[in-house]
Amino acid sequence: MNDQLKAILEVLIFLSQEPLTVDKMREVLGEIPEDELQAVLQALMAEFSREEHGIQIVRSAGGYLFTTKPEHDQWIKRLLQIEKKARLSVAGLETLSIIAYHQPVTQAEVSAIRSVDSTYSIKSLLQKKLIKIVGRKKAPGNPLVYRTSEKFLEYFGLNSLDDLPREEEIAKILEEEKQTIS
Amino acid sequence: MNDQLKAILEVLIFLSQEPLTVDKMREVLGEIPEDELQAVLQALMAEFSREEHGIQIVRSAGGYLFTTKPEHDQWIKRLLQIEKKARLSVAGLETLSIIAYHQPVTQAEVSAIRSVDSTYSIKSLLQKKLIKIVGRKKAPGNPLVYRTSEKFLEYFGLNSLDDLPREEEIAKILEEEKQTIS
Amino acid sequence: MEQENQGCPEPSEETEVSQQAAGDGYQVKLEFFEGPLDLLLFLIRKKKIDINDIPMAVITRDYLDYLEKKDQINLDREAEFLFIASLLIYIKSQMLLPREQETLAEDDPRQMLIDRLLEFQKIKIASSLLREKEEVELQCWRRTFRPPLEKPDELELLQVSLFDLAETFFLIMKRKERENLRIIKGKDVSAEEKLKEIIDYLGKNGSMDFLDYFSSQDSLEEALVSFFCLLELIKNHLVIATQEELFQTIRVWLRKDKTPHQVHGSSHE
Repeated sequence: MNDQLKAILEVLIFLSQEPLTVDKMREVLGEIPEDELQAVLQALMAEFSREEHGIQIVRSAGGYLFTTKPEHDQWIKRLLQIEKKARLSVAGLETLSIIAYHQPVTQAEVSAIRSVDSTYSIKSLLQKKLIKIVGRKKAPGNPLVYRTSEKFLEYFGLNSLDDLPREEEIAKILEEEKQTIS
Repeated sequence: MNDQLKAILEVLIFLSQEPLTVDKMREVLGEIPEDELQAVLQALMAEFSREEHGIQIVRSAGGYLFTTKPEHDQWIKRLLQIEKKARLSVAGLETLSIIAYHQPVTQAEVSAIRSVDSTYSIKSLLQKKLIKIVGRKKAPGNPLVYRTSEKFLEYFGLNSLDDLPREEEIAKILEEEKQTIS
Repeated sequence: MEQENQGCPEPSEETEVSQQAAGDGYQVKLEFFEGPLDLLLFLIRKKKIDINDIPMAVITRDYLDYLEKKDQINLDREAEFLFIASLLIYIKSQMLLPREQETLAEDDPRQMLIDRLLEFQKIKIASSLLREKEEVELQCWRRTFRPPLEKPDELELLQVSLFDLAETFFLIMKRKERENLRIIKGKDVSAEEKLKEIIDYLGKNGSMDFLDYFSSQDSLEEALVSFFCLLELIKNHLVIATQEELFQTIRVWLRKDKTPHQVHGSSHE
């Protein structure tokens, strides 16, 4: 068996976002006898179908692709769940940045700045405990007022809110944008 | 050897968006004896280090990660039709080295060591996420303080800051250079 | 082992050569002095001088000679080169002053300069060691995508840093400012024209910095259309776009194996 070819095919399938077709393999590797290519692909699939592997190579849409084996789904779900807890969506990040810099602030104020209704983002930040409710504003409807939490400081490694980069500091960093090519 | 655990770890490392730490594995899998986990991880790394595999598991930024082996780089570039990957500029790399060895450090301190204004380099490294803001220094003007990030470790294939080239290593090269000159 | 190689053609020599040239790129650039300490170290090395015992008169003269020639220094850094020049002259004058006693080692007016040079030299070496690591790492590719999963929406979540937080806020405020000032333009932008424009540009230039392109658009509408066109191109596998993280530049390449007329073809191959 041609070990080097096997290793290279493994790499190509690993990095290809869409199922890798035999034509594409040929294009990358140059001419290879059909039967040799097929034999190596079979060997590669056989190798990963062994029980000690959690990932496998499957044929899909006319090509080859790495997927996970279905029997490990429960662990995959747990991993994704844990990753999700540590991450923010773009909307969440926008909302959080406004609360951080404008606190104390109401949902309506955040929505006005983002030009997008932010109820859902605020709810999700509350669940992640990155923000907290600190009371109500003396205004029509007495809306709830939000502030960032202790956990927010922890998440971003800050000692206090005074450590937040100031607007003019960020502006200075960002505005020199197209000046030099480093 | 615990084949099932091996398969599950393979899946988790394969799926994780960043190097998967042992802590996170534990969080997903529940309690597993430390030595068992380590043994399986070792076996998994050994398996993929064999020549017939084109992908490998490396230790990076305190976790485990699948990458391709360097010897297959040429084929990957052909697959993705990419000429070459961008490298850091000389100024960027110099600035990054200073931050790596002197962290936590301010922009003014970096500029002093280089004798060159380093605002632009720092900005560019921030945007590449190779460094991060970690607070302020208690000094006039309360300047922002920088550190290297997790991504810095990943970018250079380091497991932790302890893997940075050591002082002695640098001193040895200095000594060699001296001898070639005189 | 050698026989086993047969199935895999070796890369052409051309690839090898171009890779090597790329690898040497940064060393060539070192001949051009980024900053004053680069120049000083170069002069010290050239004269084979001991860094701990710099003959100030010689070095100062050489340094000033280079400044006059200027063709090898980074002119953006002229002020910084001049600053070190004045420091050299100052040290030289200090050393010429008559002293009551023999100079003690710690009183050496050169000490500050020596310390700086030694520190800088260390950084240079550390940089070159990191460069070697970078070289290897750039050849190790990782997957930036996941295999098809049940709930793909979870992929959009980001890991964010303090800088992202501040930058996001700043960008929202900018956007706000612009919204207030926006002039509504009559120009209609068609997606078709925009698609063609992007593909033509890529055909000519190979790749593009999408954020630059995006911000060079005349109106918000036009910018948005160009963004949707990019999404369309990615969806149809006509271009490769890479963005390491949010807010970083999106780099776009044309896939050489596809042709533009496939744009409106079905996305299921």
